[in-house]
Amino acid sequence: MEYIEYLLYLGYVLLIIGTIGAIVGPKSNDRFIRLLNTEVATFGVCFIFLAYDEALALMTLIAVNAILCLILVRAIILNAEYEEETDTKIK
Amino acid sequence: MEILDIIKLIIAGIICWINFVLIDTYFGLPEKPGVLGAKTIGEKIKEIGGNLNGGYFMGNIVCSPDASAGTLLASIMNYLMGVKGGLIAALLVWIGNRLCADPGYAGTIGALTITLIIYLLHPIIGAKYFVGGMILAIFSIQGFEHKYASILLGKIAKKMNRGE
Amino acid sequence: MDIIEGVIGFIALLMVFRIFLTRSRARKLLYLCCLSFCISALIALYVKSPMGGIVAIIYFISSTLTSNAIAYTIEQVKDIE
Amino acid sequence: MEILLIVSGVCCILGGLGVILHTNPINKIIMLGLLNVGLIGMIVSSYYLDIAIISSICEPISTIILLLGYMKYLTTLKKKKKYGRDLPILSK
Repeated sequence: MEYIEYLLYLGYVLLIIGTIGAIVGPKSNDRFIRLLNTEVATFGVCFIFLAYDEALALMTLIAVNAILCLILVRAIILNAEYEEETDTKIK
Repeated sequence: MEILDIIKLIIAGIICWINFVLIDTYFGLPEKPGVLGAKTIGEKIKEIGGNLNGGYFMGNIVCSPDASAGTLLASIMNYLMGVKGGLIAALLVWIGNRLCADPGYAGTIGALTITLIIYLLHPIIGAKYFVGGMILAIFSIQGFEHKYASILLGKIAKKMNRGE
Repeated sequence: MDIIEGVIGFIALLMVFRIFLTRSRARKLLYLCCLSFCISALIALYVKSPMGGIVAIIYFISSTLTSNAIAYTIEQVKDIE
Repeated sequence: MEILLIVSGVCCILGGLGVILHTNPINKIIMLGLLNVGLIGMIVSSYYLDIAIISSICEPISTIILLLGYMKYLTTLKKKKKYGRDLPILSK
């Protein structure tokens, strides 16, 4: 098998595994676990960028992904605190 | 021809093993956990039936680049650039040690020692064999069997008056 | 195939399977450290130029930083769980 | 085929399956590190050395953010459960 085909099929496999795992994975009711499952699909996109020789897009995606993690984790924590406040207020 | 390569690889592995275990033990890695993460690895090793001081040794290797990392990186740079590559590797290992909140004596001295050994031995054993030999040495400690490796490291630490 | 690359590749494959199959969290970190040594040596043997050595050094130091953070978190979380 | 390609491919497949199948978040983060090893190996084997340096510097930043977020999240969950148990006793 050629090098490019090997890389491309690997990217497709990771993309499909990540997407299915984020929907019906084990214990995916928890929001943090669902965020971690979504990371696998991001790596699949990285491999497809690498197979098509898009060097600048690959570098931008890797750098932006670290910032995106910060925003999503912050949103999950704020949501958990907000639900706690509303629960106590209803009681 | 194949037999000669394997013999050279095993001899290089034994030299690397003696180098980094002696330097790490002399600078007091088995005595106490340097960072907080090494403590939990040592207690886990003791839980499966190993020695506590050997567990601290293995935890300190994982959590900061010590003489084992210095030996591997200096032999890589010696293979690629010659003798002056070893000095560059020693500088970069020192920077990495300071990032992980360690004093950083062990890594630097390990890198300088393996540079000297490769310079003395390079007509007989090339620098390429030391890269493979270091992998064999680290496999015998971290990857093969944790219980007996920690007992062996504990005996060496007790003989050199470090620990217990 | 060179014999040194063959030995290093065999050890790396063995380590990957042992990481996947081990249950304990602390012992996974020990196997991950050994795998990081193997990959760093394979990078330097594949790219035969001084730039490959720089890549190997930077990769190894950042991998060590990751292991340090994970081990610290295991120690902190053990009380809460 | 080259030996680096085979090792990186096995790392990617087993890492991707491991992230999905484990259920403890710290185990998932260790497996994410294994997946990142495969990515760096693939980038190096196609000779993009500068992107390999950027990728290996950005890996610990992402991991540290996820670990700190997990500690804060776990503390919030446990505090909520304890607080909810204490409240009826206080109201009586």
